Amino acid sequence: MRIKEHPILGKPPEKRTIEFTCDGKIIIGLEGEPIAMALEAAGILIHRYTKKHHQPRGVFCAIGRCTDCVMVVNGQPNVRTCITPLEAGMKVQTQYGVSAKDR
Amino acid sequence: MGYRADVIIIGGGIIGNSTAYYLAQKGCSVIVLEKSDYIGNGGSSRNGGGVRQSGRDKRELPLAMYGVKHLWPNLSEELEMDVEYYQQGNLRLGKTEAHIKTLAGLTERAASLGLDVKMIDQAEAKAINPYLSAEVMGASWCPTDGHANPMLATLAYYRKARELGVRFMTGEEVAEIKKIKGKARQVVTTEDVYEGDTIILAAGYDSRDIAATVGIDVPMTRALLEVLVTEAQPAMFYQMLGTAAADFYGHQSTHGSFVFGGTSGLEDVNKDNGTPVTNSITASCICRGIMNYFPCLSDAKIVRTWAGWIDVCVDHVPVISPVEEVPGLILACAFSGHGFGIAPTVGTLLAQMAVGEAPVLDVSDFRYDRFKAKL
Amino acid sequence: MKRYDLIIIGAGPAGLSAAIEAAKRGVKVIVFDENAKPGGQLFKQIHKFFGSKEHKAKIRGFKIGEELLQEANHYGVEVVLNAIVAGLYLDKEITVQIGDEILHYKGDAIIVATGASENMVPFAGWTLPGVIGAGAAQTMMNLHSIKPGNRVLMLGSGNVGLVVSFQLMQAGCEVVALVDAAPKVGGYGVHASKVARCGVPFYLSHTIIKAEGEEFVTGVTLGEVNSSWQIIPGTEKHFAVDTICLAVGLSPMSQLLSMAGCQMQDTPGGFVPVCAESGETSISGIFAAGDVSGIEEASSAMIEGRISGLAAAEYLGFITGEELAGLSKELEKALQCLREGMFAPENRGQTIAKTDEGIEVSHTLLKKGYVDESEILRFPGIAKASGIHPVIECTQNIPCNPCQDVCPKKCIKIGDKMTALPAIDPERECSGCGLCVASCPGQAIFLVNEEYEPGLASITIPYEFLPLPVAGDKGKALDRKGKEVSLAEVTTVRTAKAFDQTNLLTIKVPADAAMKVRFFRSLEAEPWVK
Amino acid sequence: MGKIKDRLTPIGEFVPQPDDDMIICRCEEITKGEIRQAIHDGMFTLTEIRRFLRAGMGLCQGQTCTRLVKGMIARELGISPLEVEPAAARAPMRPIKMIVLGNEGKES
Repeated sequence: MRIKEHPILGKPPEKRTIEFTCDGKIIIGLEGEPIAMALEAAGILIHRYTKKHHQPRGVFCAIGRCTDCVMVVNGQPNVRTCITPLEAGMKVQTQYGVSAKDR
Repeated sequence: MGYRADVIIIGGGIIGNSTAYYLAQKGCSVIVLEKSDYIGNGGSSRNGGGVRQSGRDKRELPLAMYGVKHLWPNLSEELEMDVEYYQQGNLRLGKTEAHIKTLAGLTERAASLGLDVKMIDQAEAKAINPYLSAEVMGASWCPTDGHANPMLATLAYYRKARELGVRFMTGEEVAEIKKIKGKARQVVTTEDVYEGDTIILAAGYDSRDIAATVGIDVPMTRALLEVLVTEAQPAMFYQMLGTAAADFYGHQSTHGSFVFGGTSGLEDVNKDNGTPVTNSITASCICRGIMNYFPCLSDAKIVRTWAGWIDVCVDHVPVISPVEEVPGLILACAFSGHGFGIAPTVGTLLAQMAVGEAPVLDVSDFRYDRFKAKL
Repeated sequence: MKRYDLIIIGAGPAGLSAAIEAAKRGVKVIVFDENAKPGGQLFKQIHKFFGSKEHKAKIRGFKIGEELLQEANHYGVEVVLNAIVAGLYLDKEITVQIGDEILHYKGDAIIVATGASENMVPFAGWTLPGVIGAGAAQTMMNLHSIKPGNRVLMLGSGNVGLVVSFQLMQAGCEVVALVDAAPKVGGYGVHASKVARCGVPFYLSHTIIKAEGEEFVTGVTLGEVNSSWQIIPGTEKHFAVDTICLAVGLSPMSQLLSMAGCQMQDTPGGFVPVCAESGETSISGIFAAGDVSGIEEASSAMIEGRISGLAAAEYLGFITGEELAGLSKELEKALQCLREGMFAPENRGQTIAKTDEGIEVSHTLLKKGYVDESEILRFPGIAKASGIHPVIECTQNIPCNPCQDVCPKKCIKIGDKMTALPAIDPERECSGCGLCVASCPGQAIFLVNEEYEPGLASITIPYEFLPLPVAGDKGKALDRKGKEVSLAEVTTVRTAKAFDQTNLLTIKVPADAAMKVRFFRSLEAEPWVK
Repeated sequence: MGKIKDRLTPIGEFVPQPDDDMIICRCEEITKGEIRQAIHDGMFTLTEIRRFLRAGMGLCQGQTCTRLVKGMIARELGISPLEVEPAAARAPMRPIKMIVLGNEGKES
């Protein structure tokens, strides 16, 4: 859900749209925005399932502190998606425990 | 107001806690005095968790072997808490001919003392631990070594001892030990006086100042050592690791995180601000050391570092000794960073000494008055 | 080892202000910030700030951020972004992660201005995706143009909870309720009122029992709490929401100071360094400024930053002790002004029954977020007058006075004491220019003309939503709690550079509704209204 | 009441509460009940709770739960949260990859 125009901030600055994948699905995001924001815009709220209780987690603090939003990005687990800038072609995967499912 | 017990233990580290537990089992009343606000504040909960026999001084080896044989395997069950003990061997790694030579020497000595330890080549080491870098030429291998979680082991002893009625006093700083009629009897803290038939001094480096109050000196200093903890990784291996060059030591924990200790080489001259705070270069140095042996961990993130002082004896072997000049006082200090693995054994021995039983192992090598001038 | 005169950690309002003051005096300054953008929280703060001119009152937070950055650039401050200070060691040494390496820097002085982090409160289901911090909501909507959700419940009635609720509505979200376990609204009444008049119900003495949903939030159950914070059985209320926003306070992020060995103290407001007035900690040459030394507003953080920047300049020998004393005197006075009034730090947690003027505080305001019509008349900002005149619904002593400064006709009087309630001078005639309406950071000023047309009154309200109505639009006139009073027609919509995005909407309503109507909703005014 | 020094000080029996299964430490998934039980097992400080349960020792290093655990300890022991020690602050302030942390010492 992107804000197209804001009463105070006006229109968001133009950014290049790029493609990346989340669990294999192609998603369009804006270059340089945090990965989590691109996922949020695409309606993807679940970033990982926890190790012990397999509970879903998503964005919580959005500033890189709480580490709840971590996912497997380009094969690396525990990447804080709320502060990691999106790049074209990134491979983002839901994290199960400490790794992606296909591990 | 004054407290009394059969045994007063000064120091709430793993030595104090294990001793308290074994004493309580024997039906003794025990009070443990801990200066900090926490149980296990010192090196007890800040160490690499090695439960090693290999690489030990020959005087320590019997203690280590006794513990591995008789105590560690059942400890979780006995204390009703998982202390995360893994007995999956110890790899001491070498990358150069010189390393291999050092390791071979150590191995030969230990083997001659009856320890099951041998040298293995690169292929054998790789078979045991496939994550090793190609640079590793060989290793010494002691299959009965292992590691445990020092924080949990310390607290497991504490929890059980407390259940058995041991009185733990935290935030209780000992000012002096007082002789009464020629015998160590009172422990005076900044707030109270405690009386016991036996006083066990197991307060790490602070033991030196406390022992001095009854005119005893243990030649030791302290060094600040640093440990790194990684984020949880998928389960990879459970051997204890070390290197001939002492670059680092460590293991993977039940949680999945790796715990690595190491040095920058400057530890002897480290300064601090009164809290065990690390310097700015050690963590980086340890990382480089680890990555030389385990390049696959390069992307693992360090979430936390911590440092602890260890009490280093002049000959790097502990003092575990009754003090005849001060009857009733038993010293248990100067563990020189080797205390954790032998803590169950030492606790057993101290408990036996405190109640006047013959200790199950000979402790005469650990006497407080063994230190002599070199010429 | 790279060495600077002064290293500042954190490029928020405190850190940047400190950098500017020090750099102005010739100090070689470097500022590190872990974020990709400087300005700290300022760029998430799109509302106008309280205070007076010297506190940059009536300027929006993000614009203050831009100004600070420009100034810092101008004075040659080096700002390094995406730079994570990993540790603060002995001898004022820091390690910084920049890119894929760790760099060591030493400063002859260090200012730690790392700000605060949000507190959280646990309840059943609080780990579900959709439960977020209020800061997260601000980051999403104001930095990244992402709506955090469609239907949001806000927990926390402090200024953060109130301001973010308003921002959520500005971003096009529906705020279904504002909840606080405390029995009274924690933040400024004016912030509460602007949320309440949009129709957001306030549930004080309520808390979240559980967040519902399997994979993400689909609803929330509230319950009323008694004086010992226990849920009263049978008071459960259910709301269908997709987002739960937590705004339950902030804690200083003082870890670096504690790691460095600064003397610290644990206080109800968090773990803070023991500081002198200059911000100097127990370690000579290490200073703390802004929220890290105790949670306050960004306005205070900027002044604290400036003081510590000057103190560091003095410590480093760039200015003399006398110069420092002279320069910080004014700043300390300005800081003191912000710490006065009903929300002064020493009044935290207390219930104040009367204003400084001896007027009984509005009870509805504290319970429901708006001043009831029956209470409003006792405040000095309300005066009957013929023709167009301002109605100032500012009923608490807060440090703010732009309305007094901005009125060209001098109709509004606050006096020298910034926290006094604004009063209408009946002797002066209002020209209806609307500057006061647009300049009020609390959006608490309205222009009313009871004699607009026979039987009709006109009301001018501040309006910061999209789409902006146009003259002739018809809609609903809402009262202070967002309830429909009558139909209304927009007569004029004024926008001006001086108004800074606060549009002035003039509507006409039945004359007897003049003292009731405070908001307008055209049928398509807010996107959530179908 | 201030800090508790004598670890045999009675703090009452552990009484289960309906919300004991609520997560407190989000990273390590430690529940309220586990923490309360640990306190009754003698873990009277934040440090001991961390070591005993790993609460606050996960990826975020206690950014969210430290305050909550402190409050719980205070409640169970009947003391002020200000009497419960603050969490130790240790580098690094944010997780850092080993390869990055090892890449230092170069003058650039």
